[in-house]
Amino acid sequence: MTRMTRRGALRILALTASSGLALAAGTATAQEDPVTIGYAVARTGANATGAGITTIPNYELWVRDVNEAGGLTMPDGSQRMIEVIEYDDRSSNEDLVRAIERLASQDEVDLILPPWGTGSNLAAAPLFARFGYPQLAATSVTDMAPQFADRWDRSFWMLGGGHDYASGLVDVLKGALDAGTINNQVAVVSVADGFGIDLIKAARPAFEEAGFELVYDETYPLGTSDFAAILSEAQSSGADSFVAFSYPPGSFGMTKTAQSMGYNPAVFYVGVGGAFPVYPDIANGQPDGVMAVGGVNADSPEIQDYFERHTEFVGQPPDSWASAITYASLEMLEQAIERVGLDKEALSEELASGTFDTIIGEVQLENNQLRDLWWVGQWQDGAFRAVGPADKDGAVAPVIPKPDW
Amino acid sequence: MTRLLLPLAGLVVLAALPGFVSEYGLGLMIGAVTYVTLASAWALFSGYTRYISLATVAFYGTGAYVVAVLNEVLPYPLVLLVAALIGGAMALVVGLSTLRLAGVYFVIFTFGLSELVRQLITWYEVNVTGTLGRYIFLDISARGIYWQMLALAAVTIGLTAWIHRRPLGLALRVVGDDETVAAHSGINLARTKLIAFVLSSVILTLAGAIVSPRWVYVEPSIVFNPTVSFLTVIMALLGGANRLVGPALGAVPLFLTFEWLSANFPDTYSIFMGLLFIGVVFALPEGVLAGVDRLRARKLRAAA
Amino acid sequence: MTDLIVDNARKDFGGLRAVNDVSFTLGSGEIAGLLGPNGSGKTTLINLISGALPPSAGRIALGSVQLSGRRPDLIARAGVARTFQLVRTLPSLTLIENVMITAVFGSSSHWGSAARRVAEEALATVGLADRANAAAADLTYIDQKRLELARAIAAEPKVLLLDEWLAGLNPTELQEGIELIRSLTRSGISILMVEHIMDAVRALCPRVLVMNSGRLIADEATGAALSDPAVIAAYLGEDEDA
Amino acid sequence: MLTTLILGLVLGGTYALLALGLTLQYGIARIMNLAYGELTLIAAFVVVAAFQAAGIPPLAALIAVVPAGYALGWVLYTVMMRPLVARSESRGRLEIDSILATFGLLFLIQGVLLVSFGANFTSISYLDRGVNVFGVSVALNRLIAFGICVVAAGALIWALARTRWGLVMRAVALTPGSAPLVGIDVNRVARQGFALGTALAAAGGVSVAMYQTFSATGGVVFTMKALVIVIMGGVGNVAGALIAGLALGLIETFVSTTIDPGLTMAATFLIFLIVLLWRPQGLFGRG
Repeated sequence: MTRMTRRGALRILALTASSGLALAAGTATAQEDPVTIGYAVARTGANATGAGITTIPNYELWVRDVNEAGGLTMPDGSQRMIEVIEYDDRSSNEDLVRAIERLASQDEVDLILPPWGTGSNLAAAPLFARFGYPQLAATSVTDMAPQFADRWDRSFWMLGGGHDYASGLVDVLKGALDAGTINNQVAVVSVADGFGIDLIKAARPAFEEAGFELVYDETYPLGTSDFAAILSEAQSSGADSFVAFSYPPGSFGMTKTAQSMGYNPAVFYVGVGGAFPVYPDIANGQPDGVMAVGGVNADSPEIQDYFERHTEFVGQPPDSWASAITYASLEMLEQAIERVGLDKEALSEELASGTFDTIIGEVQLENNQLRDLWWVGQWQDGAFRAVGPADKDGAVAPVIPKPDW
Repeated sequence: MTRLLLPLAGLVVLAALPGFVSEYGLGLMIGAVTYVTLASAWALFSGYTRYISLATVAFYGTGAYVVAVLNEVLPYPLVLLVAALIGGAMALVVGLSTLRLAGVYFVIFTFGLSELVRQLITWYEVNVTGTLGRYIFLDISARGIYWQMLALAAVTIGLTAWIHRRPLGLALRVVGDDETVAAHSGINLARTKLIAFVLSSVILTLAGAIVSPRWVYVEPSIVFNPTVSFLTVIMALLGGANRLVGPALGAVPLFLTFEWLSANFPDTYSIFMGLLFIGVVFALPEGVLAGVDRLRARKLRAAA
Repeated sequence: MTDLIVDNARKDFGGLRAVNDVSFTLGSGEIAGLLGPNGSGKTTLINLISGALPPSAGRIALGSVQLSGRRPDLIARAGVARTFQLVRTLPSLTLIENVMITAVFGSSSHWGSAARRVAEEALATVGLADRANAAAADLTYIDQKRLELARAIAAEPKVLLLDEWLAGLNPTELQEGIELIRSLTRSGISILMVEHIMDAVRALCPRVLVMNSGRLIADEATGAALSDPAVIAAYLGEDEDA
Repeated sequence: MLTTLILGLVLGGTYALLALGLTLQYGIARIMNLAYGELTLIAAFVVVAAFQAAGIPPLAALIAVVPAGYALGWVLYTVMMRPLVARSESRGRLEIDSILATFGLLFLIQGVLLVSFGANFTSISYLDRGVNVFGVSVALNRLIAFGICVVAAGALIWALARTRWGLVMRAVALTPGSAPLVGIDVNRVARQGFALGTALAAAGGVSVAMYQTFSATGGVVFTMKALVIVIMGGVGNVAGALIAGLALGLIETFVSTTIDPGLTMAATFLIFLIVLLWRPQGLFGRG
């Protein structure tokens, strides 16, 4: 489907739905213009995989959900349909910058949704600031979020920093170490990319402080497709815990290689991709015990309902990390609009100070950041469940050692 | 005199345009002028010598990365100077080691050069500095970037025109036709190719440095985007790489076409680019300008 | 003063010795033929002198200037110009540009109008003056040969190496060509010409060097050489059309 | 150390298989094919699709994919490369033209793959249980991939060295100019060489599909490695490509385990550069 036909279809949808509504609610609403929402996300290039799993499906799902319910509710109670304008940033920051300029100054959209990824969100941040749009960066992991929130006061950072995830993991492993289920040796590999480096930098001191010893600590380049050498080194290192701060191709590749080698450490942790819905397939139907970044409260009815809607709309369940956060950020936007309307300044203030009811529970931002997040999850009984922070409502106890493949 | 006046007047008009367009219009103009610069700088070396370089982004990305590393340490003009020096030094090393070889080895080497540079920078950052991902918080407006890039484009085309009328230009054309004849006519092959390659690379590096403040966040995997190299080649070839304004004439329409495609047919973008490449090689091996010339010549002959 | 001195020049290709310790001296303003059957090493010797190939051993010099071991462009600048067995013109350049390059990059390093003048004179010498701005790609074979010679002349060389420059010409063109070369010797250029056309050698060269299997087997007056039994034996070993 | 050796050899097997096809295309058909890795990927995606949709095991798919690769190569040469060969007077011109044309082909195939299979990383689980080789656990699919390489390379080396067909191939590779003098149809031989090279690319794709994770945009890496191996082994030199391919696999694994996994590409390039500067004709000379 091309963008043109999708836009056309949405417009038709908007018209029919709002005329149906007019019958029920009276006369004024039928005349309302739709709210235009634009976004530039990677359809092609290196970021397309991540955007295709986490960002685009949730944007489309949310737009459908809102329009099916009659549109966005305005403070005066009227409803306006959403019309979407979408561009491909081709995974290039130059194209992204231009696309946002186009959305803001050419298409003059009412709201802009952020792109996928840490780097893209940073490239977009000055433009959101210049044009005054609030930016709900739901797929951006950065330890510098507090500084960015200061610099651009309408930017909101929803996914924590590398430091959070690293210390969250160390906390979980520390529990196992104290319980005597694992030794104090850890083999860790990290992808040579902003994400991997942030995590490993934070993890090294955290591990040491908790009494662990990093017996194997290597970085591998983005694009590595063969992990046999790395995993055999990790296996012979004697560590009970294997930790990979990896991206999806690496997470998948290492899982498969570990299975074929019969490498069964007590803790097997992978980075991004471990919480993807395809992971159980990648792991040959044996994902149980594998830990990864993220997690959801799998027992919460709101999350279960969200998973069902997502599966029905997209054809597969969402990933269990940033997808729910992305959807929740859109719910925040929706509720903020209902309270203060489309004025960008009022909207930003409401997002910063208000309390919102979302699929991940009640949300209130602290200093423009979402801090109430899951740092570690684990596959248990075929579902990816949050295990850390252990004191957060909905956390389950980690299974260590991991059952053999 | 008019030969100089017309381009100057055009330049003034182009420089004044940002006052009359939207932000997006300005963004488009920055993109177009950037590719004009890249394609022209590429052609400065590859157009005449026919040594096809697939490494544009190795230099372009290096320029951006230098700014990312130094933007908080040095004043901006000095950062640009350092970027130019680093780009030149890199070109010198690459040129000295590969330009003595047959053209095909040069192509293969440049084919992987940006990937190599990306890995080396990544490795260095990971193992030595321990930071990956850098920020560019420079207070340079989109207009400022546009004017700088426009100036660089003008300098590039002007430099090409000047070189064309100097012994170096003649030497480059001879090298492109027949290196053996060139050598036996007294042309120092290595030096001729090296000078042109370094000049071209310095401009490519500067282009990356100038445009980088628009990206804010820079990471090796972001700045070394191979598509930039490929687009540059196809733009220069389409217009005619051995003509002065050929690369510019190829760059502007292609850039706008790709912009339109990415907005409307993001999925088929790469198919279109491939077909265009093949089409140019088969139908217009010397570029559109030469094709127009041929057509005109045929008409003249038919008329006579 | 500017004799071309070849002293025990040798070239090995793997196990094959293509030029085997060849020595001779070509005096200033002298013209000599370089004869020998195919594969006897004539073109290789030309390549050694012009620097296309580095000699494996021996020394080549122009007067006091050492040539052997230097790059071809430096040898060209020292005053050695050459043509090629298979004619090589530059198709994307005009005639005048084709010729100008040696004036610009050769020993005299002209530029601008000076280079143009030298090139125009050279084109006039070979009879191509009226087509100076045509594209070289459109020339006939004989005109390409002329152009190549003009390029060599415009270098204002001390030594000119001609590799079968007269081959492939018809009788009229051959006569013109012989006159052309003769006019060059009058201007004081030393010429070493590889040639199979014996009439031309007799007409132009008082002296010939004869090679066989990489060796110089004769270096004598043309009349004597053509009746030298060793030379005849070398040629008879070849096919008729050699 | 033994682990490094075995893993390196197995990885090198796939590299060698990829390089064999490229060296045939460049050595015999004189086409520098930058879309080579994409041809490999077509085969890999087809194998994965067949496995996922119809449960056809990759080894069975091999029987269909390799001849299909030959046919595709035949068509590509006839439609696309032959006109370029016909119009180019010099080898240099053909090289540049073929580089640019196949560069376009690269994008074309990549685009088609993206549209048909998406941008996701793809992999399948097929025979990935470990097998003990001299005390080192190696996945069975890797061993099979290595086996495919050994069989294909062995057959090719034998055919080139011992058959009349091989003699003709070698004659064209060495002296394309004089081959017609002895009654060889250079065009036909070049087309065969190109098609055979594509068939080998397809075989390489099958072995990639069996044990690697790949995506539609990853073909360039295969091309790059194959190119380096071809230059190392000597253009058109089949035995050279085999040895150089295995050597590159060993070197990469060695660098990855003992120096730094982040420097494998740099090591590849360093070797490439050293070979170019030291022996441009390749370590083992032209085929």
